Amino acid sequence: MPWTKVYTEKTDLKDTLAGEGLRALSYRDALKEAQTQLLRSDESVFLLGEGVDDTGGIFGSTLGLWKEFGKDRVMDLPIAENGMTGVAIGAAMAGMKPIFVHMRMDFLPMCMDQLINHAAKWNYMTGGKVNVPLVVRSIIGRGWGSAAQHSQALHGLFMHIPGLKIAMPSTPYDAKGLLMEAVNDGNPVMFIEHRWVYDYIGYVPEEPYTVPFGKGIIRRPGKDVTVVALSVMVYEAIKAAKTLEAEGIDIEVIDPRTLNPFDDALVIESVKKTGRLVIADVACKTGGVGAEIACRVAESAHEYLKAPVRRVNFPDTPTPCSPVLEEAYYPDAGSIVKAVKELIR
Amino acid sequence: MPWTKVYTEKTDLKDTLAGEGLRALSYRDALKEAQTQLLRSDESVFLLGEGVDDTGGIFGSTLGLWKEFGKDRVMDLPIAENGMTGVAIGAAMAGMKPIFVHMRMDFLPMCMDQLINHAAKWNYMTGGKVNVPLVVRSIIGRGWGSAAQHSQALHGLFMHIPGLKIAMPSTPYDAKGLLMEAVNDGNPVMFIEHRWVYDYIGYVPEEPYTVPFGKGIIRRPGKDVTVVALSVMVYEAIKAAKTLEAEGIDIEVIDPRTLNPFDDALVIESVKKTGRLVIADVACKTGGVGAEIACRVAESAHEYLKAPVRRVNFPDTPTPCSPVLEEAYYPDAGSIVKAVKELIR
Amino acid sequence: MKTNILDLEGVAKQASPEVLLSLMRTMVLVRRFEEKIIEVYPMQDMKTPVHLYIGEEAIASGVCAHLKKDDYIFTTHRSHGHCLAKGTGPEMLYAEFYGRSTGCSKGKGGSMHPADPENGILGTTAIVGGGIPLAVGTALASKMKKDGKISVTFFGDGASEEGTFHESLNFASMKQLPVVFICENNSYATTSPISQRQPHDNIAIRAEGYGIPGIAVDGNDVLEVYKAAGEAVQRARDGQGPTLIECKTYRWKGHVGPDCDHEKGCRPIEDLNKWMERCPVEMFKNFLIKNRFISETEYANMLGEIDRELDRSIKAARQCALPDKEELLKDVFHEKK
Amino acid sequence: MKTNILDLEGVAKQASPEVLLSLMRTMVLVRRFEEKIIEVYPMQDMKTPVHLYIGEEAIASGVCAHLKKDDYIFTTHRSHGHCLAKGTGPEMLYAEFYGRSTGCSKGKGGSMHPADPENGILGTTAIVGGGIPLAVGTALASKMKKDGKISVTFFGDGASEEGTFHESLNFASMKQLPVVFICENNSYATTSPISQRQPHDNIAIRAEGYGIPGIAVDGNDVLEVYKAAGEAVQRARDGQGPTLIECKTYRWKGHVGPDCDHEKGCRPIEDLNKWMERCPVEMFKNFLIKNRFISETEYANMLGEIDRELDRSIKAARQCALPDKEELLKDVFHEKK
Ligand SMILES: Cc1ncc(C[n+]2csc(CCOP(=O)(O)OP(=O)(O)O)c2C)c(N)n1
Ligand SMILES: Cc1ncc(C[n+]2csc(CCOP(=O)(O)OP(=O)(O)O)c2C)c(N)n1
Ligand SMILES: [Mg+2]
Ligand SMILES: [Mg+2]
Repeated sequence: MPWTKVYTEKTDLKDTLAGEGLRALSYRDALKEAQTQLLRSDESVFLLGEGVDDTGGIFGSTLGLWKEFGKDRVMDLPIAENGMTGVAIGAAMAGMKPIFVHMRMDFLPMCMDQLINHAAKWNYMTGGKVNVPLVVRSIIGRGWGSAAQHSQALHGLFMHIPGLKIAMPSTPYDAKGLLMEAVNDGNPVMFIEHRWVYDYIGYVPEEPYTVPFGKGIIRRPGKDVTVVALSVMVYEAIKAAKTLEAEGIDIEVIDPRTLNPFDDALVIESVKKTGRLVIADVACKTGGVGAEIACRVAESAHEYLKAPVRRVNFPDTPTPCSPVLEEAYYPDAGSIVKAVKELIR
Repeated sequence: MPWTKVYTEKTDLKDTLAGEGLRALSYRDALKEAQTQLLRSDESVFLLGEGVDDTGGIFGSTLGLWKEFGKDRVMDLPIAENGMTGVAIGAAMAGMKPIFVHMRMDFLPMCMDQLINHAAKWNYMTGGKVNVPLVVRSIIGRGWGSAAQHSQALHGLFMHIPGLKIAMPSTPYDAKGLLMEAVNDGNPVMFIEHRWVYDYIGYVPEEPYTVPFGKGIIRRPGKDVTVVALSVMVYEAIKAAKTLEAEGIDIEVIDPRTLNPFDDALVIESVKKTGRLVIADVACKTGGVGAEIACRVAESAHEYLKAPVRRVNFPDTPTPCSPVLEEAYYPDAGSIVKAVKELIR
Repeated sequence: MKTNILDLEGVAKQASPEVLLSLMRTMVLVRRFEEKIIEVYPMQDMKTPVHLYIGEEAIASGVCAHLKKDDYIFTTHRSHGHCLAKGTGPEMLYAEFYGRSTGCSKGKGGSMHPADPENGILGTTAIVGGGIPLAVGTALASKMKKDGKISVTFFGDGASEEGTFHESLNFASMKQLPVVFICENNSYATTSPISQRQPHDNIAIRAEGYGIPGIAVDGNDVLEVYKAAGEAVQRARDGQGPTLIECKTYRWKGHVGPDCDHEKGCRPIEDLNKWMERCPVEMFKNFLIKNRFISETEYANMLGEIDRELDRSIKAARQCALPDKEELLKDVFHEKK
Repeated sequence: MKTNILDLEGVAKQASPEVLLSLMRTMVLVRRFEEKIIEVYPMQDMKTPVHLYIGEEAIASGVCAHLKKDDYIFTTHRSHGHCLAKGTGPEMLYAEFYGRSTGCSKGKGGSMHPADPENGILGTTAIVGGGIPLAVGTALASKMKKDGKISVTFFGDGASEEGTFHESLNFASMKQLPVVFICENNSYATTSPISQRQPHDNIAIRAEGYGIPGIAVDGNDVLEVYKAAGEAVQRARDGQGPTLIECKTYRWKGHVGPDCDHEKGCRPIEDLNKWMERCPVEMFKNFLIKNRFISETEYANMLGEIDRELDRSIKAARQCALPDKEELLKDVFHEKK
């Protein structure tokens, strides 16, 4: 189905899709379209963030939106992440649906207090009386020697906090559908985008639609090894699948799409079939999402596991600047191929 | 050996130990003694934190220290966790060895930025030129209906951050020895104490000593199931062992003592022997330390695992206030017994 | 600090006799509400930390008298007085503190997290400084929705040290939001004196740096609070932006719990004695009696009535059902209806 | 804003001819250092984001002229000028930007994280507002150790919005620490104008709320900066506590990278033109020539010498070795020696 399909080449897909009579959009434009439609249809929605109204427009994903909706609804902010997150939470409690945008996830440690101690706990602490429909968009992904403070992916931290939902779209279709779902979910949602898929193109319907939370998707069926891939690693896994296919190894690529809720059943079913598990994440290894997924499998499908599990991650170091070190830091399709082969021998 | 021994009854141990000619001290006093000795022997050491000099003295662990060392070295602070952590980091870079004390771990989200983006990354970002010898003491543990914002245990988050060491002493002996090690480690160390063991008594030598990081310890040898227990759960596991013993089940209780570095070898060896693994933590389940430990075993000792792994944790909810809910929230020896039995049937 | 209640003339311009009596009523309600907790607390079945407001009643009373039911307030760990002054019924508060399912937060929040949306209390945070930006957020929502509501945030001198204080004032001033910042400066954060935390004991002057009015008032003089708050509320309603009011006051009990902490050497007993002489409830009562707004008998009747209501409330609250255990896993997330 | 360089008489009291020439030298060095980056950047082998300091040279130069080698400074993402002015050699900076193992942070930090402990630069954070408390921390250490050092933190107008600014000023004032806060107000944070972030364009007045001196100076007039910084540094050295200095200035290039951003419509080109007329380097050069501190020829010689040194440095830096891959896993933790 076109909305499940992952296109691994950035270019020329527009024509391919057009040939099939399908509307093609980049991930960036899918995000922008979702926000445009939300802003148009719901007065309580507004965007806020440092630079949402500027000439960069958050890597293009909010570009020019202020012209249609004004600077009150596409609101630039002081550099004061914790306070401003509190402001967004307060507004959300009072019935607004703010979308708070951070150009880099590295700035979220500034507002952990409002996210962890406030947004995440509010519905529970008030006995369900007051909910916080806040979406926090943040962008991860390798920069240009951006080094330790401008390249982090911290979604693993949020998975440990009850009360936060986490979406991690990999395709343009999901970017739009999950964002439209997130804004109307009624809960704080950490919405984590990857900069390196912003240019990727895929099928995106024009009309508004939602992608439900907690439903993962098999991006490529296979029988030998289950590869759970997050965000841009979905593309790397598809590439790895091609390489491995040539060697007769048939991997199943699962994209969980949301981390909380997490589609346990899909992963467990797959592992029951393949007996082998690799998790490919875009973050440091220890204490990350991969550990949680592996642990759930070890809890629920232990008897089906025919081999050790493998994680594909950044090493447990801060991000270096130097190009040679940066190159060594980031895993890719080759890393997945390597991990899979370790399980197959 | 007396320094590895866990005494599960709070009272009367003083006499027991005295009978054996051993010096007995509570966890609280062990912490205080460590700090006293550090303050006496090293001019660069100082304590700072909200209320370190007050009449409560951080549950007694810093009580009266200001009288000997003055309020410059036992320094009360404004309520400004992020800024003050930055101050401590700056002082550490300039050759001081600050011990920053938080009465509750719930306040750490306020200073995640300085901990994650600064302390953890500094040695790496400067190419090893400047290190940050900062110890952050924080206390976890059930309160008196303290609810969602005053009962959290967030050590799982820090495990995901390269550059932070994490110590989690369970006994008075380790409280002193690990703290003395932490202050001279030269790196940022998250030092996590549990309020419910403050009264526990154990053997503590008077002279200064250190407990090395990365060396776990078998608190009780056993052959049927490996139970990795953190902090106060060590005591619950020892209690569980007694119950299980009566039913002929022999568990091995491992206390890792530090989470980073983590003593993989000790856990792996144990699992190779027992084939079964339970992890008992004092925090919410998803994305926590238990997942990481289980995953490492699934990576390195998969073929020895005879049963699924089990985690004993808080449920994935914020902490409730009501006593009935609080009661249901916290796991104990019974929870460990239950988890172990699920693997043995 | 001056010790006189505002002169009668000023008062006449300020507040009608009805308002004066209602201020008195609120203050007595708050005082007696807390004193009942002190009575029952030793039974150890009110299992939640209580941060009592005794000695500071004039502030919540004087401020909330200007607020409509649907105006928003955000309070702190020291929340009881603000909730009562804003209209929350004592029974649902007591029930919350007893961890009952009929509590204002279904027993999940306890004393530090009351929620009463019907009276404009959208929940409460006990993270110091945490509630300041939340109030700015509801004020932003009101400005965007043009719903005419204003927001008030109460916080301590300690909270004014947190970065959120600065960030909130900056933003609220820039956007000219309908919010009033009430700093209750009782000179202590837990047992730490302000001299160990700030260069001077003068929080109101910070306002100038943000281009907004900042005033310090005698927080034990309900009419002074009432007057300053009235002006600030009016500015907010008129779209003229935020105001910072620092209310100088003192807490009589320990930071947390029903006991006095002076015995432990936390604070000089002389200070307590001095401030007790300036009891906000007594001072205002004397003023009302002296100026014949109320007679001793009327006052006694009012007190009796409040007491009976509180006795009934606390008893009823204690008899309410505890939550089912299944509640533990509920409310982590809001469910779409 | 006034456009005159301080009158000569004032200057004579302030600074010797040697100091004046050294200020000039630093400014030219910083300017030309950045211009070399603009030249090489299109080759795309300097793989790190560069935040150029062109237009703001007077600030780093005027402040650091008062500092000793072992006084501490903390800079930001826009770090080059401060490092050079404090004494860091251009070659180790360029090498760092090229990701070479000879770089000042062994190639691990890049342009945003220079470290040069020998010159009092203990590392650099690119988290906005992150460096402010760090400088307060080194100042605290100096006060505790009585080592006589002072600390200076440079940060932008944007950084003054972060909570850490407030928290740092409060603490530094209370403890009377030897630290100077230099706010480089270039009216923008990335492309966001200060009017979208603060109620007014006046950061210095915030100082009063903390009980410390706050002064605004023309950040393009090196002598005005020099004078204000001299007083602040003296106060710090004398144990009289911190000072906040706001330097009004303007950045010529885009927030990041070698290009000018006015074409993209980020900022009005008229503003740039106005500020370029007030080029700090040109203004000071003209002043020196007019008052015969330097001749045109001497200036040209100085420029030539600096240029040759920079050309040599950047070439040498580019030829240095890249780190070994094994370096990736090293330095996560400090190893005990
Ligand atoms: C961020 C944070 N840090 C520390 C605490 C612990 N704490 C609870 S109340 C309190 C003192 C607050 O003082 P103040 O703001 O003056 O309020 P008061 O209790 O005097 O009314 C502290 C430090 C907390 N709850 N939150
Ligand atoms: C905490 C944080 N938030 C956001 C950013 C992204 N960012 C980098 S520089 C910058 C603008 C800083 O403006 P200012 O402090 O005025 O310094 P200038 O660049 O003008 O010198 C921003 C928002 C960041 N690095 N850190
Ligand atoms: Mg106070
Ligand atoms: Mg700026």
